[in-house]
Amino acid sequence: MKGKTLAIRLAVLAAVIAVAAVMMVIGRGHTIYLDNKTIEDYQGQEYKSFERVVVTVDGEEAAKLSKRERGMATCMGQSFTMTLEITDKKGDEPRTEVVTVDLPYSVDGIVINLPALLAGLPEDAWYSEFVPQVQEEPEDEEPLPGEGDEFGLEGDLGLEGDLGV
Amino acid sequence: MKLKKNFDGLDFLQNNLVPLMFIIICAVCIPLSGFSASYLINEIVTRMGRNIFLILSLLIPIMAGMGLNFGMTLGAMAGQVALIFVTDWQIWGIPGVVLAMILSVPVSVLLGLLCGKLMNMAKGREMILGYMMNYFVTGLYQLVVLYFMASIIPIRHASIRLPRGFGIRTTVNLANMRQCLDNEFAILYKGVKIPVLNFIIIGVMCLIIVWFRRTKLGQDMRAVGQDMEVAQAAGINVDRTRIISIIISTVFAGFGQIIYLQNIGNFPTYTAHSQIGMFCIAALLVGGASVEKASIGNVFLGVILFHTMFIVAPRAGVAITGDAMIGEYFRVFVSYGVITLALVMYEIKKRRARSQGGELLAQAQRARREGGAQS
Amino acid sequence: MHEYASAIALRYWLKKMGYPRLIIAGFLLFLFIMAPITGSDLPTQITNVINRFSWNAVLVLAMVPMIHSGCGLNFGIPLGVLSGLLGGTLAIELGFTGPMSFVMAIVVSTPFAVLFGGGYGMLLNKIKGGEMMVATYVGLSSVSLMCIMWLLIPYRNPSIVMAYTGVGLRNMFALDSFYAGALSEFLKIDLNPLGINLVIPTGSILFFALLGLLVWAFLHTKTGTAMTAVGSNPTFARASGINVDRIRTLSVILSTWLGAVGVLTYQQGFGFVQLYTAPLNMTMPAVAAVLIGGASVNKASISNVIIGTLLFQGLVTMTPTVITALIHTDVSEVIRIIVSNGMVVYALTRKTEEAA
Amino acid sequence: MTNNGTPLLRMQNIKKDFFGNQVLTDINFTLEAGQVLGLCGENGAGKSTLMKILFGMDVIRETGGYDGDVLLNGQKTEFKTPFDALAAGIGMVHQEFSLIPGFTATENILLNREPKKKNVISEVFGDRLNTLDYKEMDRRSGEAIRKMGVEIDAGMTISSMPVGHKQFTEIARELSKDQLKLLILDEPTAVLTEKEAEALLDSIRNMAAQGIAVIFITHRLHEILAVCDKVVVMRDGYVVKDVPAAEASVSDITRWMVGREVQKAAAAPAEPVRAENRDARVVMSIRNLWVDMPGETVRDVSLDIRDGEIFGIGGLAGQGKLGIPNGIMGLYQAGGTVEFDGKPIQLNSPRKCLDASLAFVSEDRRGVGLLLDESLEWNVAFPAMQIQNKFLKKYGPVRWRDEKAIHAVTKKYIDALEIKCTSSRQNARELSGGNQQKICLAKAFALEPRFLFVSEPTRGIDVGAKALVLDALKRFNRESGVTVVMISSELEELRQTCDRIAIISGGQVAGILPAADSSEDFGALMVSKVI
Repeated sequence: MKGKTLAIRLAVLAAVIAVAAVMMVIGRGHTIYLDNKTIEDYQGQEYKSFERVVVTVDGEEAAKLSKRERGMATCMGQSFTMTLEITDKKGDEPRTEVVTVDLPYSVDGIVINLPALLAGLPEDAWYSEFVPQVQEEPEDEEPLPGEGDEFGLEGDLGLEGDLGV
Repeated sequence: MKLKKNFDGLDFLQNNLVPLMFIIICAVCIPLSGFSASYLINEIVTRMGRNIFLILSLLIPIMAGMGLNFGMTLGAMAGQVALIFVTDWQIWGIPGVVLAMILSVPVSVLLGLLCGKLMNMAKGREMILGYMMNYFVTGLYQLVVLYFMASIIPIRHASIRLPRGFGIRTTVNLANMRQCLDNEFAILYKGVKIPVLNFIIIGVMCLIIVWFRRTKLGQDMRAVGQDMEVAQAAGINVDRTRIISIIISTVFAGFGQIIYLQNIGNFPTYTAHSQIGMFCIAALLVGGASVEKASIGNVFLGVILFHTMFIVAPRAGVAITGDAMIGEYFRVFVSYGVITLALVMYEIKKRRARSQGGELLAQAQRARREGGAQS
Repeated sequence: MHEYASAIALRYWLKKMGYPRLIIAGFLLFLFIMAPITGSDLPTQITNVINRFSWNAVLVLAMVPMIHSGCGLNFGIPLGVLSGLLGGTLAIELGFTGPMSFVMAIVVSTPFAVLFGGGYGMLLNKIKGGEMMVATYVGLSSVSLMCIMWLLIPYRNPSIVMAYTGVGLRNMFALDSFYAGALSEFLKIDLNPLGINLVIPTGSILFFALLGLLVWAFLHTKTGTAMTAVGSNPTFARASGINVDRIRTLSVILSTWLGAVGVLTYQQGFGFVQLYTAPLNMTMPAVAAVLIGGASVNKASISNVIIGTLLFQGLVTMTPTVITALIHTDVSEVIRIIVSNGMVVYALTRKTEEAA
Repeated sequence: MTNNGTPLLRMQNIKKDFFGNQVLTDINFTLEAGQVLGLCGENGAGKSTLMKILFGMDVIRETGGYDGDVLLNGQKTEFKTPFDALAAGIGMVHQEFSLIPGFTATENILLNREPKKKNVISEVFGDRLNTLDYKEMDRRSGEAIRKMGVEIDAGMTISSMPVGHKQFTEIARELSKDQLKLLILDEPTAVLTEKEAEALLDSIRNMAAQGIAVIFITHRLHEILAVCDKVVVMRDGYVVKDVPAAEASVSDITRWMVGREVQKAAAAPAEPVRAENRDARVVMSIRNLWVDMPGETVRDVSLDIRDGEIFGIGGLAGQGKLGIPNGIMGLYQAGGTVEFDGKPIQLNSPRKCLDASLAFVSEDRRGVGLLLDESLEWNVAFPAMQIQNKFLKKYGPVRWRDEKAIHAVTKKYIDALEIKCTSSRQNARELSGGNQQKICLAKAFALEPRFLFVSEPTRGIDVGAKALVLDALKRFNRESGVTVVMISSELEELRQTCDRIAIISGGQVAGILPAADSSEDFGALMVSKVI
């Protein structure tokens, strides 16, 4: 009986950890930046930007990109599916393509070059990591929790002076 | 065979003084505030969705006779720690909420254990101890979040770190899980958004509480709550039962805080928990609960009344006095006042029963003498 | 054998002192030793500690009467603080300036203290045994009620009302032309001309000494003796013909009045008056200080007040400079929160022989 | 019903002392299954200590265990905790109710022994999350109630039940235990109405018929005769009589209970009643006093106490003798009239009594009598200081404590009463029980009262200290002419000290006898009005 209880408990614990792990995978959020830019020289070839791309994710229009524009979409999970409505050249009929991209787990922001992706080039051609600019924070931001600390020593602790929500 | 209770108007008034007062306050303030019905209802429904779970976490310690668990704030802090990690790991949406809940459990259990043990050392002073524990553990929380995080505990993203390199920023942004529960299956009806998933979770929680009352542990808690010595004599491990009740309450408070904060969408890292205990307790008491007795009905009624007052008081204050601050202060005063009143009534009631024995004796003597005279 | 006996004596002493107190005293000693090493000026530090002591000691003293009569830690001290604030603001409103305004502030606050304390005392008599929780919430609700009153009471004096509207008091105002330094400037010893950064606010310390002496003397009178007995064993006191309720109410009034005087003393040192929710911040330092000084939930003496205030304020003033210099991080705020609240939690969990 | 002639329970040479104070000596008796044994004796005869041994209570172990053997079905057993005893089939119904007020009778009957149903969650979190099986609970409690043979409502909450039903609930709880073989009932009828008591006796017979052995402790002797198979009478820690109930009568039992050895009885009244007291004026007259003191309720007491005498008040525990001084001195709510020296005394006001030169030494030394955490000086001088403004120095309106005078008076009493202490500044808590009692006396003496109530002056103190305390009282009475009313559970002590003794029974005066009267007469009074 003891052994059984222990086994059940371990199983439940494992299940909870498994749920947590699954959540970490399916809930991982990524920001995807979509570039409609001409790649000028990939192995000697040029891939022209499209005239116009309409990106739809989960039935919602995420971006409408003209030449040299960048759009943004968010995505949870490890693969990203989007529907593209592409107008290659001015006056062309738009064509629709559905593209699925697998996303690396550890990267928050991903830049995808659409012309390269749609041309079926290898990953290193269309993929790059988005590195946010290091924002110079104003150094004087008050780091301390005590709201009433503006009087130097006088923000005496204790019943936080913060009434109300 | 049940004794029939005569409906006693005065008794009814005394037992329901606080809810009645609040109904009157609300009745006066609602027209003065000038809010539209749909706005008001929408606000109240939203607040019910985010707040009820937290308040439900108070019920179990009351059942175990430990009074209002001012220490629920400990659970709220555990929830916040979990949310900080989840935010740093960039887990979004409902999976993020679920993960935060799972992560909060070990922290909550640890804090609840500490709190429960200390409360067993201070029997009869549980409430003030829980109240003080808030501030004590707030200190520990600040130590961890402000100094250990990103220095000892790894935090990846610079965006939630303080610019100095360690510690967490004063606000944690939950934009990626904002209202993810509220919006799931939400129904919009005449301008009122009903957060269905929230209410389903609350419903499940209520069922759990009802079920819990019928378990052996629930029965033990009720016994311990009514008479510790008798329970001990019957072989119930009183101290352990009390600790378990506090742990359960702390864990649920952690979940509650996560639900609460996902609705708000961001939280002030160092102060988000500080008022939560006061609010939940005030709301529960407004619903007609007392220090030793509270039901699920009290929770619902309390949330509706308390939040109605909270929404309308500032505007009504402006309408009456022309000063917005007065309304703000008034609602704070009322929340504190309600708790004070409930505590005073509880303490007085504990001491009232005594003086009635004497009257009975005098009567019996008189009766005996009269009987003797007649015969 | 000899060693054995001294070991017992040591253990007894340790037990009597209580470990938290020793740790805090040891920590403070460490800070004092480290201060010169980290490059902070010791006399300046000592001046700071003495200064803070002189501001806070009277507030801590306000804990004593209620602990003595068995009402527990006075978490309701905001009530006394509010009386003091009413006294101070009304004295200014009535046009008093300079040290005279300090005297008048005490005079004006006295009836409020008696009134508030009396009501509060009668309430506490109804709820014997549950004082501390109720006291906390009486403090909270009275402060929030007074928040409304500060806006509603028709003050007129332009130096204290809000600048734009002229209605309601400011959050904070300076006391420069009123009672700032009313005590601390009196007989002040300033060693700066000698090249030592040491300033002793003699007047404030004398004032505290006077009040401390008064409380000490009171506890030696017939009524004071009764008060101690009520706190020690209320049933004994009742069997000895003492009106327990009356004595308790008296102790609450006394505590409240001392709280009022205490906050005025604090303000004259600090130089500013803080209103609205500020009174709430007065509670924990006072409660923690008296506990650190060696008081328990039902025993306290004047020496507890002095030792406790010195230790606590020493901790509060020294940690920011010394610890920051040592680890380049300012953890003082957090240490303060943990120490003061931890002390209260510790005091609450200690078993007290309840004589009920 | 017996197994091969072995009795269910055999007590063999049981001995027990509390720190050298012998309370049980050579207890021997046997009990067969299905037998009802009536156990009687005065308070302090050792009944409850014996039952505590049988039931494995912690007190026994903490005070050094006991000698002799308890044999259950011929097996030597020694219970470490009451739970062991319960497991072995011994049930006990205590005098104080051990019930949860907000629970129904069923819930109380099955407290912590509820039948449970497993569920998914309990598999994970442990048995305590099993749900209760309410149907099975109802069935079992119903069965227990049927076994008892008295009808009570199983679904009613305890707090709304009459007292008698609470008692029956307790009994049903013991009966619901399947293994129950021996049931101890400690004064179960004390709180019952006559009708309920009758029902209880029926249910005892009922239980016995089902093979359960019962030990029945009561002061209502006729109940013993009505229901018991045998009677065991205890006195001063000995079993003085062990006879079949059919061979005893109420007057026999009374005699056995209080009867002393011939020489001992002769030595009883130390001094003859002084003649002058017989017609001394009445200094205090009490009329129709009632006092609401929990456990010691006074219902209707009228007494006249003469000037200069030592008046004793005796009776069994719980009959109200302690309520009299506590009520008059204002510590518990009281009513009726009390006149002292021709003037009425205001009740419910300790101050008025003390002002009228009355003083009281309480039976509750630690709770009422002493400031445990203050010095002996404070303890001795405090009431006199507060009431009579003694030991004070006056400076204008200020009345300052006169430490010198306090020290002097304390020293005086420490010497006079031979109080053992390191100094007069020692805390009262650190003294032994006897010395604490002497401090209480000193406190009363320092008031220089004209009338003194002394309640249980020798409770919990050793023999040597007892004599000293009683002597001090007598001396105080003789030398200062103070009227003393002494309340004690120990009849012998009263007879040695007092001139006249009133016996309180059922909250009323059962009779007043001179100290020289025979123990049997006192014994008869003690049980005469027991409720």
